[in-house]
Amino acid sequence: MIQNDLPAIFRDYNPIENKMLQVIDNEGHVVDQDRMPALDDETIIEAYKQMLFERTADEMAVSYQRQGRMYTYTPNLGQEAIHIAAGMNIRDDDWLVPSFRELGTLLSKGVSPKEMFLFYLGNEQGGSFKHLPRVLPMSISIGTQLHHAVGIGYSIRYQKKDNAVFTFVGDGGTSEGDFSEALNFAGVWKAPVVFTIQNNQYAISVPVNVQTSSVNLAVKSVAFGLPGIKVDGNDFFAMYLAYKTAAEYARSGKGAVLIEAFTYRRGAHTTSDDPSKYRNKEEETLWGLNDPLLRLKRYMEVKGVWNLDEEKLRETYKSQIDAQFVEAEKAKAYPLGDVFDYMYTDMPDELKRQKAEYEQFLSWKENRR
Amino acid sequence: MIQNDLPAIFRDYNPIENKMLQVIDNEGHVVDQDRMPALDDETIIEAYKQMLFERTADEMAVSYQRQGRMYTYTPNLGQEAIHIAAGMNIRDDDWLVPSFRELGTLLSKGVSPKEMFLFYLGNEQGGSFKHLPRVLPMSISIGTQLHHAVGIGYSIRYQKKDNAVFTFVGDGGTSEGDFSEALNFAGVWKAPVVFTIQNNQYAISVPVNVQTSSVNLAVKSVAFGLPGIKVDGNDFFAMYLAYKTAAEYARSGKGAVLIEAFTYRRGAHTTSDDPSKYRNKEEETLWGLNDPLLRLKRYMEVKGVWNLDEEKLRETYKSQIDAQFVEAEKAKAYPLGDVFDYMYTDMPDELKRQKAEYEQFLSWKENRR
Amino acid sequence: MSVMTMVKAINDALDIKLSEDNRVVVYGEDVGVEGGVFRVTEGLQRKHGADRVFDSPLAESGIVGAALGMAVSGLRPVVELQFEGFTFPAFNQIVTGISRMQNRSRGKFKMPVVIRFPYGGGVNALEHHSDSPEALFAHIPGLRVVIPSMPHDAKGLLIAAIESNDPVVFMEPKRIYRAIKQEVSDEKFSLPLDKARVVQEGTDITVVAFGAMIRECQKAIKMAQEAGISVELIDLRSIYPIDRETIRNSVRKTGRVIVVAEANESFSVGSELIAVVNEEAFLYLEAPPRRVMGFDTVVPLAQGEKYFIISPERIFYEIEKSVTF
Amino acid sequence: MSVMTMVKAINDALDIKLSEDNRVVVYGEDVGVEGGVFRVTEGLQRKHGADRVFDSPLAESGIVGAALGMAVSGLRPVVELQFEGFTFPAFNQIVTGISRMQNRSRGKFKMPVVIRFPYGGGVNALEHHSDSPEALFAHIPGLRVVIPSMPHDAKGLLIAAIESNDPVVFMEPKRIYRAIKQEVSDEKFSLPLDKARVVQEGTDITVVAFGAMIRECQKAIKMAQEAGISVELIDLRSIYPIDRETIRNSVRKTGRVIVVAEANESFSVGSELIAVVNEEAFLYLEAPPRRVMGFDTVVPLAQGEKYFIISPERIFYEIEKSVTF
Ligand SMILES: Cc1ncc(C[n+]2csc(CCOP(=O)(O)OP(=O)(O)O)c2C)c(N)n1
Ligand SMILES: Cc1ncc(C[n+]2csc(CCOP(=O)(O)OP(=O)(O)O)c2C)c(N)n1
Ligand SMILES: [Mg+2]
Ligand SMILES: [Mg+2]
Repeated sequence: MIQNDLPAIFRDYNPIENKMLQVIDNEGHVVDQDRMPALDDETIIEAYKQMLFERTADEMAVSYQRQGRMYTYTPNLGQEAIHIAAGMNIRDDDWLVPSFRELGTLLSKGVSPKEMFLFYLGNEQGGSFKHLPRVLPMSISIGTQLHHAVGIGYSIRYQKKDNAVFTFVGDGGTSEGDFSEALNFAGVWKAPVVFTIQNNQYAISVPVNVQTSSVNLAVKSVAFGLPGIKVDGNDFFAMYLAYKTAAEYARSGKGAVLIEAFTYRRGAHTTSDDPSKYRNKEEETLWGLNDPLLRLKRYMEVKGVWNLDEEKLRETYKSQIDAQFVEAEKAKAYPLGDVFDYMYTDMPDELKRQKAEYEQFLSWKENRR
Repeated sequence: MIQNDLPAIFRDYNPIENKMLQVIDNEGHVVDQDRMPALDDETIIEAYKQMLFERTADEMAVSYQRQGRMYTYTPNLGQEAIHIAAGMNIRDDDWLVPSFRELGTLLSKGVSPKEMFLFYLGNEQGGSFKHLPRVLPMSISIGTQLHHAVGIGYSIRYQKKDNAVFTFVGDGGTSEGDFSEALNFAGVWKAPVVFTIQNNQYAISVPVNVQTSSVNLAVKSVAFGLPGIKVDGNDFFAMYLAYKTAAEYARSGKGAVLIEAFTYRRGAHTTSDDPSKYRNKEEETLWGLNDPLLRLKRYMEVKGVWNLDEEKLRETYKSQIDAQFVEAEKAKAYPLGDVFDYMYTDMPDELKRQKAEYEQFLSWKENRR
Repeated sequence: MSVMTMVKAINDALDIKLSEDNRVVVYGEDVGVEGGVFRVTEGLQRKHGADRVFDSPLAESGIVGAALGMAVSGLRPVVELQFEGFTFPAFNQIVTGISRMQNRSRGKFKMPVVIRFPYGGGVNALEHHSDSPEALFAHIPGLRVVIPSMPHDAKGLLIAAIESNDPVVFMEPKRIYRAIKQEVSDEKFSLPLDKARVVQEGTDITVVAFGAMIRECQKAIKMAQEAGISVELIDLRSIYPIDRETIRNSVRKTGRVIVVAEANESFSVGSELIAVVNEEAFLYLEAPPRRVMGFDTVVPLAQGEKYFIISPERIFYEIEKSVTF
Repeated sequence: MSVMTMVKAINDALDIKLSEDNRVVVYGEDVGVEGGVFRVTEGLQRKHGADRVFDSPLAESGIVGAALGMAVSGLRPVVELQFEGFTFPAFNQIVTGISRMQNRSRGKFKMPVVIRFPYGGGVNALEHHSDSPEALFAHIPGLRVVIPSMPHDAKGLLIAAIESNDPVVFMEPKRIYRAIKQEVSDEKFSLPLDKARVVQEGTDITVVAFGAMIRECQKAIKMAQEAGISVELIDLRSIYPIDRETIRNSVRKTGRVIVVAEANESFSVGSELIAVVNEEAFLYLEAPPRRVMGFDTVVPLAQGEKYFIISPERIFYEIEKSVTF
């Protein structure tokens, strides 16, 4: 049942038919000129820069962790087109409800590398994104964030605003009950939510065909009466078009949209993970040819607008990012108050008592020395 | 993506197209002769009798409750075709994992009215169906039973048996995360489960269009790669065909099936509920014309095989059922041991202590008199 | 002043807050057209509109999870879960979301969410309709857990809960939803969310209880009075945090204490109160503090519930045992 | 005998049961090909086949719910939930299904289900990877809750858990997964599911602990010894039911007791143990029983965890306070 007032891409890429929206191919050639978003060259270059910045920050995070300077980290390698296309379509008055693998989107919305590093250095201050009132902290408990996005969507409708909520989940996350419940609520409430499934083919070691027998993930939208679309997640232009269309649809009050971004987690699940245990090199190599930065760069080369000195740019980014990491490392000590102060708006006496008793212990300890 | 090895009804009634399988119409005329199951007249009469027995028992349960002789009860009025069609297709070595509104299926599988009454008289012995090793107790926590059915399905495959599991959920229950998770697991594990959604249009007071925006409920199967079909739940023959086909499909190792049985809860949600608060008489009257017993009876009249003295039959059933109710009322007192004895296979000392302390209190109380 | 049942008092609190604060929304299963299966939200949808009082799909995790989103974006949701036994599908959203978002966001987001539900036994109900899971919520850091024992408190506590920026689990003893009537002010008023109430002063023993057990304790206290025992009765009202001061003052005075509650005994509010009493009044104790609680079993169906339910007689039995220890 | 870590001991227990009983199946997220994120199930799929050791979709409610179905139909599922913080999506299936099916069916169906998961702090982890939710499970009637503190016990208790017809929540202290090595028999052996163990005898004070805290307590006891204090250390092992006899005998002897556990303090295993001690040894108590536990806060991320974690020094501090009371 395809509604007639749906934007064309949702009609033309009905997920039941298992088609995938693509604008450029692996060589950077345009395969669907009609769908090419009207972006000027500068914007495209800016997009590439943001993707490169994300990739650089991500690689450095992995290496800080390897050096033992940071705790477990979740790499983003290969998923940058999704992140930046989203970031460029999220207005400042829109909402962002992340999962845990959208580094580029967060950076693009104003989160600093320092904050991210501080979080992965084990300090909640880093993950609170305090200066961004419409960005939620990352969500570790898989799928739970989708309901949060729907609730925000309800508020937006209730307050008669025209914003959209962007939220993310992985292919594995689609198996959680919360995924289906949230899409269902969004359908009934016509909540202005743009749901993205980052289908990076794996949930840790588990491939997507062990997650579900559905023909693709976008088709899950059918169960909840939402428009859905499968998009080449390594094709910046396809992702851009999908987000632009979806955001307009949501903002205009028509309701929620499900986007499956078909991509590949080129790195490990986290820095504690070893993908060689569950997948082979050929597969990794094959997907490498389809890398989102590579493809966007080739497009610019083909079009003749490529003018960046990538190595130099990377070096600049590296030193910026390293400076931020060093700042995060030097951040002031974690005070005892940070454990207690944010649990409640009005701290209960019980917590005051526990804190005071602990302080007594600390002073006993001090005196023993 | 319709697989080609699917039985014809699943291909011809693809839920995406929102068609509904029907064999007879409201007047009892056959509308699809090709699909009429090959049942001899006796079997059809037997089916009608079972439906009538269910209806009689159900009405009497409501009236016992009204008389204050029984606690809250959940009526089944209007859903009998589903229940008996299922019951007739569940083999003794198949499994039945009920929800809480399948009286006829339970009776058909060997549960006695006495057991049902004992349960609604507030005694767990009634709800345990002890003599039926493959029938689970009713499930009050909505949706949870679907996972249990899938787990049994896994066992069946693991043990290389050819049984099917029949399980039920309401239209409201499709909103619970467990519904989607269970269908998803069933899809991945190819579990031989026949899922029935009894879409009786309401979840207590909430109509189905507040539950979901999907075009129908059968279509939710698409999200999990299962075949699904919407069936006229008040048409005994359509339900029979659907169950026969689904059970064969499941038993042959092809996996799970989702059946939406489109019906109407003609009675109240429970005896504590007053439907006039949320729906109107016209609607109720309209659905009355579509009553499953009426339709099956008309079919038999049209065909000239109707030979029952319904009033007499009803009287016979009534006295049988009343005898069972009286037996249930007279069942022996509920011993203290029944509270403790079944919690664990090996009762922990902690429970022994609590029981002993309570017995001390009881003897103190006895002595005070 | 009007004579109100607890159902009416809660309805009144919701009505007042819906009227004065358009950030308040009320939703859950059957709360709109139907007015709730216990009629607690009766008339509210008609009065305040279907965007403020409404039915949700049947999914508790979604109900609670969406409330988090509403709360961060400027609303003050009050959600109803239909029975205590159906809070568990929402448990993950409560534990990993609602209770932690203030801390996770370092206070950037407040959590003005109230999660209401009826709980407790004594109504001849089906399985999952007679439980008392307060300890499960009280163990979760970041939540407040409140239980009223009478219409007046229900109104004042619920108004305070809706006005709190902390998430509040508001448990309603269904057994006394309509069984107790009381004069309650028609005006808006609120009660502190962390204060117990001394229901009755006494000198020989302290009885700590809450919810539907208060009434049962009062009956037991009559029996005790006849036996010449002077009982101090404390209505806890706030399960988390516990009002240590009120407990301390009472037990230091009486030297004896029993906790009366319907829940399964082990790892319960009874356990916690005994720990608190030991920490606050150890040297004053003249008899072992005792729990008078449900067994560690499923609450039996109607025919077996007589054993499980705490009778005034059993409370009196324990009072006497403690006093004669 | 082999020197084993706890990871190896658990793997060994699973391997033995998989080998001798083809009703046993092991599944969960990443337990198959990957062998578990902590490598606890490493090699088991290769050895026992993918229908006996396998990856499930990412849905904890489904994992646990399916186990109920498997158990009623003749299998003995051992499921892994990836971390304690991800047990909550399964909470409804545990509470309303697994823990109650024996009672609901009046014993027609047994519930030979083991739910294993790593828990606890001290590993510099992300949120939801450092919690200690044992009290939540121990309050649910119908479950057994077991926590080993060393490889030997892990093996013996897990074998007993798999052989039990009662559902067992088997919590594994991830902090000592590989930190403690011990000689463990390669043979099959099992330990009772309801018996505490006296780790070390002493006369001045009883310390009750379990899991990763045993090692910390042993360090504290060294400090106490130097201060001339004789400590009796009890490893609870079974959180539900609690072995009252061992606790009673010890506290009646020492007259003093502290409970050491990582969990949030309120409504915890500490509370329960204090209640038990009051019931079992009230007249023998010479100092108030104390809880040495986590704050009622979220476990902080790595930089703040130093405050939350129970150090040997803090245990010693409380031992000394109690002994000098
Ligand atoms: C509720 C829950 N269960 C389990 C986990 C542990 N876990 C963390 S990431 C992950 C896999 C997620 O896969 P996917 O959803 O595909 O996202 P990806 O990691 O590929 O981005 C798992 C199982 C979790 N964080 N939350
Ligand atoms: C998890 C859960 N939530 C809420 C309830 C309360 N409840 C009992 S029946 C019901 C409505 C069920 O509607 P539906 O699934 O359509 O089944 P029907 O009653 O129509 O047969 C509700 C909300 C419950 N039993 N379980
Ligand atoms: Mg993935
Ligand atoms: Mg219904």
